[in-house]
Amino acid sequence: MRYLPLTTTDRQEMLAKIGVRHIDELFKDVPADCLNPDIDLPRHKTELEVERHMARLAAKNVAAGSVPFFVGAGAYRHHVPATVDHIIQRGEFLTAYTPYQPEIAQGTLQYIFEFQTQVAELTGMDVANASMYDGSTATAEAVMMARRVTRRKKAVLAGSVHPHYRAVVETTTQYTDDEIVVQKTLPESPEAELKAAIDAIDETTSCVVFQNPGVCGHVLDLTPLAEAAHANKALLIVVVNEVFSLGLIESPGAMGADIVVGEAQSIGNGLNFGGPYLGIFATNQKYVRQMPGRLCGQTVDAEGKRGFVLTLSTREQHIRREKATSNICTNSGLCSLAFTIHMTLMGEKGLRALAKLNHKTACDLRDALNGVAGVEVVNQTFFNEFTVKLPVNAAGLVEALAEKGILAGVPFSRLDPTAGLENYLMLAVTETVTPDDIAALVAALEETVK
Amino acid sequence: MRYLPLTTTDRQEMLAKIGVRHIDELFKDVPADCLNPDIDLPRHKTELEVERHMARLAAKNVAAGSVPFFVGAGAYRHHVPATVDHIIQRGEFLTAYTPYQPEIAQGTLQYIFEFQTQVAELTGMDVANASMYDGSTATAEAVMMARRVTRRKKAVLAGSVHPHYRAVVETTTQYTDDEIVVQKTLPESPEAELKAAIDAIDETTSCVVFQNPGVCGHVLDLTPLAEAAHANKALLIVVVNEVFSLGLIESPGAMGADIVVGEAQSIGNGLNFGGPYLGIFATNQKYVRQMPGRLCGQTVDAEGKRGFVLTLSTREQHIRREKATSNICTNSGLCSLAFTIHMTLMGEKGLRALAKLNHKTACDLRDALNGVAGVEVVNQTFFNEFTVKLPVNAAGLVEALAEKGILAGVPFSRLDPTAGLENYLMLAVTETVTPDDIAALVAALEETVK
Amino acid sequence: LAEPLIFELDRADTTGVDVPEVDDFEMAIGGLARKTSIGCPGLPEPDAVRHYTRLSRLNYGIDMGVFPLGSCTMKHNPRLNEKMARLPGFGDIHPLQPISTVQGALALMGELSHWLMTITNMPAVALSPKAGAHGELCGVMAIRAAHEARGDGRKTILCPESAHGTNPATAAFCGYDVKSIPAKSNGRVDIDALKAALNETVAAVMITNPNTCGLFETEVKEIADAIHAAGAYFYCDGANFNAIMGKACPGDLGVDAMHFNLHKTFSTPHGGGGPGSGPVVFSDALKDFAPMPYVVKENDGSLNLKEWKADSADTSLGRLTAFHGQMGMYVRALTYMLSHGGDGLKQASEDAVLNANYIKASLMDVMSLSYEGPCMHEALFDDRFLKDTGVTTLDFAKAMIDEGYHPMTMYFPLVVHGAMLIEPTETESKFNLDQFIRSMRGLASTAKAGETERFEGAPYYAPRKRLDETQAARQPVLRYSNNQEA
Amino acid sequence: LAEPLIFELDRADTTGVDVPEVDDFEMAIGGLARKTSIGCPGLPEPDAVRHYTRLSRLNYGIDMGVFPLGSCTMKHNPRLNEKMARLPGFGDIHPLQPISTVQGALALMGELSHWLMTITNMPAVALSPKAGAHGELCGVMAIRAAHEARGDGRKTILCPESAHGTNPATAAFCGYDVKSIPAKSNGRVDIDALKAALNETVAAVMITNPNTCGLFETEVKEIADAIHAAGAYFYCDGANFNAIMGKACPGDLGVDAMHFNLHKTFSTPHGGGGPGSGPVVFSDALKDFAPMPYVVKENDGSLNLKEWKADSADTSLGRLTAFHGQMGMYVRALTYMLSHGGDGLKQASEDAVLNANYIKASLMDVMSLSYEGPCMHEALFDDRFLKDTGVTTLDFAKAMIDEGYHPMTMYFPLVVHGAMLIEPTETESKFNLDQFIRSMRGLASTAKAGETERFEGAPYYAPRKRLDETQAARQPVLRYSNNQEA
Repeated sequence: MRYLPLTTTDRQEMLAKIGVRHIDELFKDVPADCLNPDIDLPRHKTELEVERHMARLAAKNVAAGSVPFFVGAGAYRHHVPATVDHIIQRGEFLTAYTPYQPEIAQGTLQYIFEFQTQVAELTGMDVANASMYDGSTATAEAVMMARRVTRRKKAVLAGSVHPHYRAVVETTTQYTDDEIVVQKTLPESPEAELKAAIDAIDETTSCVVFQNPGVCGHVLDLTPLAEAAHANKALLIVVVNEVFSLGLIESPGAMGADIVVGEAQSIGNGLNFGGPYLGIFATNQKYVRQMPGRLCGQTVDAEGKRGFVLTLSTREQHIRREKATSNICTNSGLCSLAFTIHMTLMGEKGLRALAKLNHKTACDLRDALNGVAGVEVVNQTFFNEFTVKLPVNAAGLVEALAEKGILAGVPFSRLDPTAGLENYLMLAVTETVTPDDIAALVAALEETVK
Repeated sequence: MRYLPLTTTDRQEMLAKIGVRHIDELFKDVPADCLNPDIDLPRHKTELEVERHMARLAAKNVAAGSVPFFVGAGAYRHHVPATVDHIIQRGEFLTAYTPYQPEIAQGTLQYIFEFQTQVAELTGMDVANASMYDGSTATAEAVMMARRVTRRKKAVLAGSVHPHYRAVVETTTQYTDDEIVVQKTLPESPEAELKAAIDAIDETTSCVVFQNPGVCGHVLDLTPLAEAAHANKALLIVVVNEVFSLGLIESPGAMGADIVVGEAQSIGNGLNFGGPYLGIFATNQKYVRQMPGRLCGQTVDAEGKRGFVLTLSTREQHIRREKATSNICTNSGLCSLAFTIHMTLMGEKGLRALAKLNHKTACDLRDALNGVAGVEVVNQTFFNEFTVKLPVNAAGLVEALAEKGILAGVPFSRLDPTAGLENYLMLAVTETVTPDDIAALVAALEETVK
Repeated sequence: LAEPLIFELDRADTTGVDVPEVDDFEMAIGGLARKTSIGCPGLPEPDAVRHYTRLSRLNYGIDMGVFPLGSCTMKHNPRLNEKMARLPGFGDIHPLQPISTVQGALALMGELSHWLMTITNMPAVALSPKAGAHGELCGVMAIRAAHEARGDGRKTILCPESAHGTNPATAAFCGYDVKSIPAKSNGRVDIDALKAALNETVAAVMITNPNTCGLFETEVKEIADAIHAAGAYFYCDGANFNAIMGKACPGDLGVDAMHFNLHKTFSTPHGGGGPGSGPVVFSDALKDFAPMPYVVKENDGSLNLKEWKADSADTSLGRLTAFHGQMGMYVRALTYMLSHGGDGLKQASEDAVLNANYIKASLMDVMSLSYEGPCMHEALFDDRFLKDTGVTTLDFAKAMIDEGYHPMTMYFPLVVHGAMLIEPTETESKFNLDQFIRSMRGLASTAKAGETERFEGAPYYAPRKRLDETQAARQPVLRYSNNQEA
Repeated sequence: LAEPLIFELDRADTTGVDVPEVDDFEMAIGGLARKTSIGCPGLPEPDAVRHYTRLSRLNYGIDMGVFPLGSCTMKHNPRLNEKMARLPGFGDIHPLQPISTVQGALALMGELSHWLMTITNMPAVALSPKAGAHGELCGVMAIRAAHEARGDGRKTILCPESAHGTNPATAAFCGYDVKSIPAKSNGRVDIDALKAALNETVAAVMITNPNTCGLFETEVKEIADAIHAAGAYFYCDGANFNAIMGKACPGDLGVDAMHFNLHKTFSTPHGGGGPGSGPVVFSDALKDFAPMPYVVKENDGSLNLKEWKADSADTSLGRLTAFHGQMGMYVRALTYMLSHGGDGLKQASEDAVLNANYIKASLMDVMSLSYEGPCMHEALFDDRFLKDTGVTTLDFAKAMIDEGYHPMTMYFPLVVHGAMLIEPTETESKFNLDQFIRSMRGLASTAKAGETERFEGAPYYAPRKRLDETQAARQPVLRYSNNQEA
């Protein structure tokens, strides 16, 4: 076995040193009738055989890059510079542990500090943590944090919030004190979604959660919502699950958000069939000690040199145990490294330019779809994704187009089959979508939508 | 431009510091009528655009791994562990220069020392250099070294030597004092090739060059050839261009070689359409100072710690200029690193096992081809490659099989169209060839060879 | 040389990416163009590569040396795993693509599930939890869902003193009171105390086995029987599963739910703090409460994902994450399992245990062993051997850095004083272990000889001297801002 | 800690690869099974990864900092190049596959050729030379072939004193006598001396332009005219082409042959000493003598390789390497060129020259500049400023290591005493240059202040102190053997 360095001789010598004759003497605490069970699993394989096996499985999937591709709804296929993947594979980053020994983990700690700063700047907030599992779990954590801050229980989840995120919030809080009010998604009436959220806020509300751009792609000014929340001493939680939008659209912080959470996979990370992804979590200074997750802070070493450490760990489970802020233990370290490298390559200048190109491509797609009979673009506003209403069931159409080698987007019913929105389809683009891709989609739609 | 850090402001400040107003003032030594010519080349492209362009070109080639593959004749498709490619891409190896500053190049120098040892051990020789461009240029250098050692001019190139190598030797020595005698390849008579080589040695011979396994795959005992050479005070140069064979077949050193050269691409390196490859060069201690190429030697630092440096550079052109041993300046550093990592993973045990598997697969292929009417395996001995005689032109057959998605081997006429050996085809296998691949080849041959 | 922060490089106006020029056009963003600045500098590619390459060189990883971090299983991370995870058919597929276009991905999830169920002898597995703690949450939620489905409102969970902090945190998160069970002098759960605490208000017992002292819970079957007899469930923290792969099945030991850490046991990289992956196996009693989504086989043989509750009778605990979990880690873990095979996994556990016992046997005369008898894959020492030397466990650990090693786990588990938990894993050779043992013996004798200087200021040979954690926490500086001094 | 050699790890009986078992079978190797041992240890993968990772950390590369190695153009190596070279359609194709299955590869070679010919304004290019020196060999062979085709037996090649050592070595290799041409006090070729030396025995003049003093040969066109008037050819060493991309075409300057170093000018990695790649462009006068193979377009539009002489009238100089040259480097170089575009290549040269002149302007008051006037992409200093300090050029260079830099090129070119040739390249930012300048100024003033300690023992902060090269050469130890002491 190529990963097991001990030889038979080594094992014998070591057993002798230990003073036992057989390895199973070291397992004598295992109940005898449970030791060495019969387990029916294949024997070890060569690297070549494993590669073949995995390649066969991989070949049964349609890689996004191999077809015209318009799938989004919370995960986006952006171009990631080759540099990013190169650096995150350096053994010093890849095979390091959580930086609990800061003297030999300054690499990890400094990039986390840079990451926290980048996320705070992007979202327009004071501070950010070292990352969360993903956008959906970050949203659930934000709701619970709002309860701790406000000492109120009722959280309003607007219709603009991704249905999967709503489901995760509901699941995660089902045994906590939180009460979750879920509002209806209205693909054609974003203003009504906003109004419903405003109307639901009262003096028992801990927070209102609004996604922007919304799940159907609408972009709204959330200032009125922030005002309504703050008037009731509730918090506004803004969800962003396409972080590229922050390069074009005003930041949630500037609109009055108290907590910004979201999915930052878009920057630096691939699609990976849904994970690992990168949750972000940002808030304002006054709430820092209620924030879940790891935090890196600046300090000095014994010689006065600047250095970084994990800090405020008194909030965390390994210190506080049952009194911890959250049970979260890990962050998405390597994904946040990919983010910070990609973001460092782009900078404000590159991100703004790419965000503009994304939006332009989406406008081109909208214009092209407006020419297809039966397809109605419902959005007045959007970033790089919008919703169309179809005369047919969207899921069936997507399946039909997949057979033609086009991945045409996400039917709303895939996110929530119970919403009665079967004829709505969300289409996303990024800088990777070409005019040829759009033309292929239009042609296929014209054939299929009759 | 993502690779150019200077901004317009930087440039202005720097010009001011220099004391000129325009960049072209720094180019004032260029004849005015030649400065800033019109050059019709496309403008810069984004990373995404470049990737698309290159991917389109790549897609016009048939990757070896995507089809049943039997092509060899000097380059072999072995499985290279993922670890190898990971490590050679570490910036400290990839972006380093030739280790002329040994204090900050011990990484490169130590692996070269390990490489030199591995090559010496494999070939059965005393010492090896830090690598050459490839097997063919190493062969030419060996011939010239034999002239320096023996002060004789006549080199005999046996029929077993790869025709491309013979061509490179002839080209390289056309303006030197060497006289090259090229012998005829006899696919069906390896013993006659050997005898012709022995017979050609006389007291004017500097060296006899023999490839083993020969270009047609035959494996011979070279002891009689060594004896004949040494009896005439000539050197025996053995060419090995499938280094995996050294895991199964007795080493050239043990058969009496004075110089062993060859192509070591097989270990650690991909096919790469022929380059970069890895020339090896090994000889015995007494000839060390006549050896071309870089050498790494062990020494100590000012504190007495072991360290490594490039040494014996008084043979080289940057010191000796027109009196240098060779005009060779570079070696194949990164390819030799890939070799040494792969070899370190295999070790004697792994290489022997893989070599055995290669030979077994070749025996399986031979057995399968023996069942195809019209196809005649001519080899009695071989390692992982042998020659078949066909009733038709081999080049045409290969082209026909390529259309069926099978890359069936190398027609001898591809190596030398003048040899009159159009009906001979060389087929190679490695551990990557499966029984299914062999069955597909047999089926296609049965259809095609009528 | 100190590496500056990216924000200190005066690069606000540059970028390291090229973007095609976009002419102005009529935007459809409702007049909400971003007016506030995005204070993120862009570094040209050469500078960015250097910055992160230099940062990386301030880190220590498994690739650099022995990383004997008890309870964390820092084993070799094969590069083949990384290569496979990057195949476009895995890395470049979207979680919401049509199911017909991701059949290979679902098949992979099915294969991984098969391996995990088989090696534990458990009938069900939930892949989607994103990390170990998330897996615990999943397991305890399933337990609560199971009780509630019976209308049983049990309110207490029992945990041993030696438990990982996440165990009580998770129990509390699910609305349970946490009650601590003491350990016996042999480092195991006090089964009498446990039995005494078990009653009809106890929902579950959370036990780590092998436990955090590196010991197998000898009486685990009796414990399981007692738990079940009380109508409670047995949650097993699988953080230490690396000791028993192929040697013992949790399913045979009476476990109802157990999470894996794919990044501990199955060689996916820790990545400096994630991403992890925490699948959970369930017993028959709990399997109907597993979270969605999961892979199901349709009648036509195709694979599908169950993403929503079928009806109101569906007892699934719900959705724990937006998509299907850590696919990238599934690929790596399955690659690892296929590489090892059933035989290799068993050998890995044996070697992990052998290595730990070898270290224990080689150090027990100079360090103070906490418990007698064979250990599993980690050896627990405490600080009695440092008594009166003036050297603390922390000092000792930092001195290990100067020897070229990552420190072992310190001050955990809490049940012994000044704990030092050493887990070599099976991927260390005897050569490496012998070197490590020599270093540790040298340090121990230096400490006993009163040469405290080597410890107090340690590490001496690291990118930084000891860092002031108190200052960091008292006045937190959590981000760069222009007006701070560098 | 010293990293042991793999041979010192006592691992002869292990392996880091898994191989399927092969039952015994009847072998067909004529009884020549290897009986002698293969003294190569096999390391299990975890140990192998660590060994090479640790070795890498003893190295300095461009990714770590400024690498101002004059005459070697150590510019940023983009990772995109590496990624493209690894596409299976490039990395996994065999040189002898049927031509119909490698049309994309031939098209790539055609595109690269187009870029190289266009940016030089030369009508032909040979891609196959494996490195710069191999390219020189190709160029000088073509020159000799051209003379011989006319029956002209010229026997002399002229080189300036400042030439790279490979120039005279190559000329001698092709059977020429080498005659050296002196330099003028302004660092250029003495054109009068050149003209005096030119006669009907001179086959060619080899000149590096920009030359190895970092200066453009102002009178290059007059030189070319004189060469051609004498019936000789003008070989230009293109090692310094990075200074003039898009700014001047060798074809316009009268050059007959010039090699590129793809690993200097076009960003393919140096890799610690290769592989390089040295394509050669030719003038009309020489193009019929170019080596094989080369890409030709068939009448049906498909691409083909000309691999053998068509007939006895074919004047090609022959085959220089077994296959088609350094395909892997072609991919990287073309990727780089497409990324930059014609505009970016020109900008790169301008920035390279700007950076060098900025260093020159910033250091000329504290170091001794060898020649007045603007330099091209590298600035040449000599050791006059160190006179009477007791510090040598070598000491100064080694002290740069302690400042975090790779030393510049030393003692080359030979035309000045104690040469220090500094080439920053265009991929250094002003920020980096300013830091570098501060360091260099600090070192210069320290040297002048007589603080020799900082220099004599330098480097202090490197993996090794200064190494004894004399011992290495006197009793060469070129390989490990069991009986040597470690």
